[in-house]
Amino acid sequence: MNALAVEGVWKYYGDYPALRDINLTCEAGSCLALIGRNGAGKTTLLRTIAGFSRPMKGAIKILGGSPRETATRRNVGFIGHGIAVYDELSALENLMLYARLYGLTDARTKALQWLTETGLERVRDGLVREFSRGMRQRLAVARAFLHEPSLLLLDEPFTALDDRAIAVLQRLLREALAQGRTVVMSTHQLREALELATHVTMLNRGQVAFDGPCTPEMVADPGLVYARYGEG
Amino acid sequence: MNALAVEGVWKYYGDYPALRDINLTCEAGSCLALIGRNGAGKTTLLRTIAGFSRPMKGAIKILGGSPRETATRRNVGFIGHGIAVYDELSALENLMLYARLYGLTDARTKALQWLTETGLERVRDGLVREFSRGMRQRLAVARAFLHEPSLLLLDEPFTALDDRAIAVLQRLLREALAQGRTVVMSTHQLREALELATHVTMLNRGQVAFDGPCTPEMVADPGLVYARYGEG
Amino acid sequence: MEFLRQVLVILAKDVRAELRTKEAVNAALAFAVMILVLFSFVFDPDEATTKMFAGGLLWIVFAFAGTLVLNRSFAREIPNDCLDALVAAPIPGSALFLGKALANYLLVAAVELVALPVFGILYYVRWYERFWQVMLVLALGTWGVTVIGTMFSALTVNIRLREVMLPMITYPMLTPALMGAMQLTVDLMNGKSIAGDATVWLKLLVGFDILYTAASIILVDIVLVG
Amino acid sequence: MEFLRQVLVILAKDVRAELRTKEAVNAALAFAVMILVLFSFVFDPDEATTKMFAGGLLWIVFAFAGTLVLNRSFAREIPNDCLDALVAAPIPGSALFLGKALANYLLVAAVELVALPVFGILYYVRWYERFWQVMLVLALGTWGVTVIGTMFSALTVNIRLREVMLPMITYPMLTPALMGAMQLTVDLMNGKSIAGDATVWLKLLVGFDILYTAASIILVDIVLVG
Amino acid sequence: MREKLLYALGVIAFAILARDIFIIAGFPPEVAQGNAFKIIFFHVPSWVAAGTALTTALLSSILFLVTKNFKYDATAVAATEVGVAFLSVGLATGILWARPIWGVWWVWDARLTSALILWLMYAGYLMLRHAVEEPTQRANFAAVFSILAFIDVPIVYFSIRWWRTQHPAPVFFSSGGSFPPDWSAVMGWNILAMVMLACVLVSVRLQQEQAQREIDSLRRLAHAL
Ligand code: HEM
Ligand SMILES: Nc1ncnc2c1ncn2[C@@H]1O[C@H](COP(=O)(O)OP(=O)(O)OP(=O)(O)O)[C@@H](O)[C@H]1O
Ligand SMILES: Nc1ncnc2c1ncn2[C@@H]1O[C@H](COP(=O)(O)OP(=O)(O)OP(=O)(O)O)[C@@H](O)[C@H]1O
Ligand SMILES: [Mg+2]
Ligand SMILES: [Mg+2]
Repeated sequence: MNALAVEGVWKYYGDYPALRDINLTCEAGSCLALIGRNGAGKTTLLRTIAGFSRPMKGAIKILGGSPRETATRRNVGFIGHGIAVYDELSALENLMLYARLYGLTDARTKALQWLTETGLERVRDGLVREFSRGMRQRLAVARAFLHEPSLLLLDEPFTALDDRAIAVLQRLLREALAQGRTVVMSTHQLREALELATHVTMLNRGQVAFDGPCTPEMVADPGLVYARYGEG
Repeated sequence: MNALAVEGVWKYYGDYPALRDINLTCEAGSCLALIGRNGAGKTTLLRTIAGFSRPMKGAIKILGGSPRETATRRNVGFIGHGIAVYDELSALENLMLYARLYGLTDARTKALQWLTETGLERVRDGLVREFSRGMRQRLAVARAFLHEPSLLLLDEPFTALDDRAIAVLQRLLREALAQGRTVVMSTHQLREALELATHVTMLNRGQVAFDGPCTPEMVADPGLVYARYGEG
Repeated sequence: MEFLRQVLVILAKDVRAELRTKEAVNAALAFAVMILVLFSFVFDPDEATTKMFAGGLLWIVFAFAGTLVLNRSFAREIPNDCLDALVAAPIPGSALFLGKALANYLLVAAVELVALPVFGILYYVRWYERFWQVMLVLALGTWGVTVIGTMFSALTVNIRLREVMLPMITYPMLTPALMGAMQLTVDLMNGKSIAGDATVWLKLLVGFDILYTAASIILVDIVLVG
Repeated sequence: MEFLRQVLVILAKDVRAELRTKEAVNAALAFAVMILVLFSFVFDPDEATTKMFAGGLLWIVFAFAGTLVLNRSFAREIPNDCLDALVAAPIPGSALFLGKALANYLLVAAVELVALPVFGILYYVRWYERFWQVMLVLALGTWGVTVIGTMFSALTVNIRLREVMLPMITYPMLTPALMGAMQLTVDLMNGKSIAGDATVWLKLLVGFDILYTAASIILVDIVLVG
Repeated sequence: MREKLLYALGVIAFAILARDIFIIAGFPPEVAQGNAFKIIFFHVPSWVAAGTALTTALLSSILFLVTKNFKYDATAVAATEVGVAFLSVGLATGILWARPIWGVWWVWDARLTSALILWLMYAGYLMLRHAVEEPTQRANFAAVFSILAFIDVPIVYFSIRWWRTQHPAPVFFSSGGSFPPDWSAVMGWNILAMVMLACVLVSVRLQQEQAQREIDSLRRLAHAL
């Protein structure tokens, strides 16, 4: 069974087709790098997969279920452009809140564990309002991993992270993949992403322009896919 | 005369010293890459230089004047974490608004010119609310360059930009430097930044940990400064 | 059980975020006093006629203070896209809705309970004479205001038209509940018990609350995921 | 000249941004109409006593509805850190302030002008009999509300509890202006011209406007850049 | 040295107040109001003290904006806090008096209402300070607000002259006064004592504020190391 299957998905904003007949599949344990120029439709696709908006046509299956089923949602972790943590709560409170929402039994332990993983244990009682941009992004990472989802949907997860935090995130992703969990991420930091990716999908104006395994060639020259399959 | 001089600047958030005795100078025509781990104080420093908050101690001189003088402000361009454009206005309206605020005589021409430079002419009448993240960042770049400032303060300007937009921004910066304008930028995308930088300053917990010219060594291995002068 | 726990988690989060600073209550109190002062310029609270509608006045104050709280309810989720995370979490929309509605209820009720004695002193109203009946009307009326306010706060948070739609729909829809509450309160504060004709208003209020609560719980899932 | 141009740029931007969504204006309007309707149920608008305070009521409604518009004035600059760009632009704080104040003035005045006929109908008030005098009072009173509201919107834009703090500190300071406007309006709507004793109130209103406009223009730079 | 002086002033103020209480207790009950009228000997002085404190606050706020010296910011807070305290006393004594005389706790006349608004406004000042974290910003905002708020002070003072009020007409500084001279003397002493008390309180708060500032900067230094 595929961890993720996107079947003929169309999505319009008003008249503008942001996604045009997208077909994708991801096996469990694979890492899909979703690339494409600004405005290609990466964010739209990820948000549609996560179930924040319904596709106009087509269907999305996550672990065999629809994105909006409770069972599915429990198994999905999402990082979007916004970091989805509360400015008025501390880092620890934020994580504990989400742990409780996901019904984890040991909310506090889990929260502390992920604060340590992401290097935020020093500021765990600091309000998020006082965090720098990178610290916020780290917290968003912690939030997405907290409930150990089997599908991770990450929209530009490396943004604002320093080299060390990028290394940590890469390690976390590698561990997740090794455990058979699935990762779909969009990014413009190709170098960091292609190191992990098993598959690459390139969108171009809402259409799939390239879809295939990630080859060593691509890792060596991250610009390759754009050069070869981009609009030029 | 230095384009920018930061003299013994301290800045506290409550008890926490976000900047400790920062000393910096930039000659006209140089490009300073401000690097440092998450929470090092890059954003704080840039905002203090831009005059959004006053330093607790120390002084800042921009082109010989204080940051809050009108003459100085006319010569400074800033890109922050927020993009500082209005969601409810179109790209063109936003740029024209800023052109008028800066008293440019040919607001519309200038605005159109910069939309073309940043590859947004196709969506010039689209509301910013409908833009993808990268398109917003492009617009922020256009906004900052619009009035041809002689000092550019850029906080992670490469964020969310695709490879082509990064190339454009690099070209724009190179042109600006060639015209004798000065650039100070913070970033975690060291590769992109170091290609341009003439100087590198590394902050570590609010202190200057390294300050020197950008050597070919560094460009070849962007991790070098961290490895050599970082806390380990 | 699970459902209840989820409701409580949301409730606790909202109340905590709001009360992070204790000044919220102080500010609400000062605010209520200020409105009462403003009204005193309009009608002379000394006069007997004022007593006839002081109860109505009270509900206007509540509606206004309530709007302040309710406007923030889902708007609070906007800045960092927190709503996404809530919608993505494995909890039913109804739990989210009830949690938020209850949090709003607590906050609005707190403001009201503080404002009530102040109102009594400044407008010479013996509101405590029929204490439990007043509390009943307060509880019912406030729930009506809260449930509608919360629902529309949710309805309009996604679409850009947030603050357009919210008031345009909410306020007219609130009118029956507010009317009922006003009529009852005026009667109670003029020493009449809820009896006879007045029970119609009470029934209206109860019916309103039940109807809109049920409708909201059923519809909220559609509202939250476009 | 340059200054005037800058004021106009800000003014145009704010009005345009607001009219794209009509968030605040619609809210204000709906709120104003709801309160007027509710009140018309509470007291009998036929009665002579009602006429005595209808003018005062009107100003309460204006003040509340105005707050909804004013609340958004500087808050609009928050989402994308737009305030940074305005503060960084080479325009004086006073131009920014005046531009925003004028934009708010237009919006609030628009809401009031729509609410006024509604009020007239619901309360059987012949507000149009002394049309120009009513307009004068409206213009002066609204400017008072706007200038203070805008100033405090700037003051509270970055602080916690903005929504609660703003009305809390605005209304007390507004009271003299509101009082004056209320008195004059009540008189006018009861068929009395502004003459004799009433000119004192007019003077109060004018003095208030001038005083606070001047104070705000002098002080706003400190508020915006600290 | 300064502290000793302060304590001395405080003790003197209390001594005067104690003496006056003793004297006032000896005054015969007034014809119309009975013993209740005696509260005026505390009512009026507390308003005078509040006015003094708030004027100090205004002046130090202006000085702060001009000099950007945080010493003046500290003075402004201290004075406002004390001012609010005396405003509260003024309101409380007024209410206590009103109850037996008018039969109700509160009436809506210009004097009482404007005094209540004044109180709300300065309470707002204190809350505004709490809500702003950045010290420079806090001081700036507070100073601006203080200047805008002070405009209400003269309105309170003149309200009984401008409008017909239930509140008793002015007795002092006006021609229609009918206060016996020995009562006036006692009143004068009481006013002096209250103002002295206000000064002492402001100084104490100011010292606290400065100590706090020093502790803060020490702590900051510790954090910076
Ligand atoms: C809460 C209620 C009250 C408030 C807020 C209040 C306020 C004030 C204020 C601000 C002053 C001093 C300003 C000035 O000297 O003009 C004052 C003075 C005075 N108050 Fe009150 N008052 C209240 C209640 C009363 C009551 C109930 C009475 C007596 C029935 C009273 C009698 C006086 C008198 C005789 C003065 C001295 C007037 C003068 O010499 O100017 N007050 N009050
Ligand atoms: N408003 C604030 N209140 C309190 N502390 C703050 C505030 N803003 C920033 N800080 C703290 O100041 C330090 C520096 O923050 P700053 O945003 O300058 O870091 P940065 O170098 O830009 O980091 P990043 O690379 O993550 O953007 C951080 O430790 C942060 O926690
Ligand atoms: N709310 C919206 N209304 C209208 N059009 C929209 C909206 N959101 C996105 N779009 C349009 O849909 C297209 C795809 O946007 P999307 O955000 O998915 O791009 P993206 O691939 O994530 O780009 P980026 O790399 O810049 O983040 C863009 O052309 C954008 O203008
Ligand atoms: Mg995107
Ligand atoms: Mg930063």
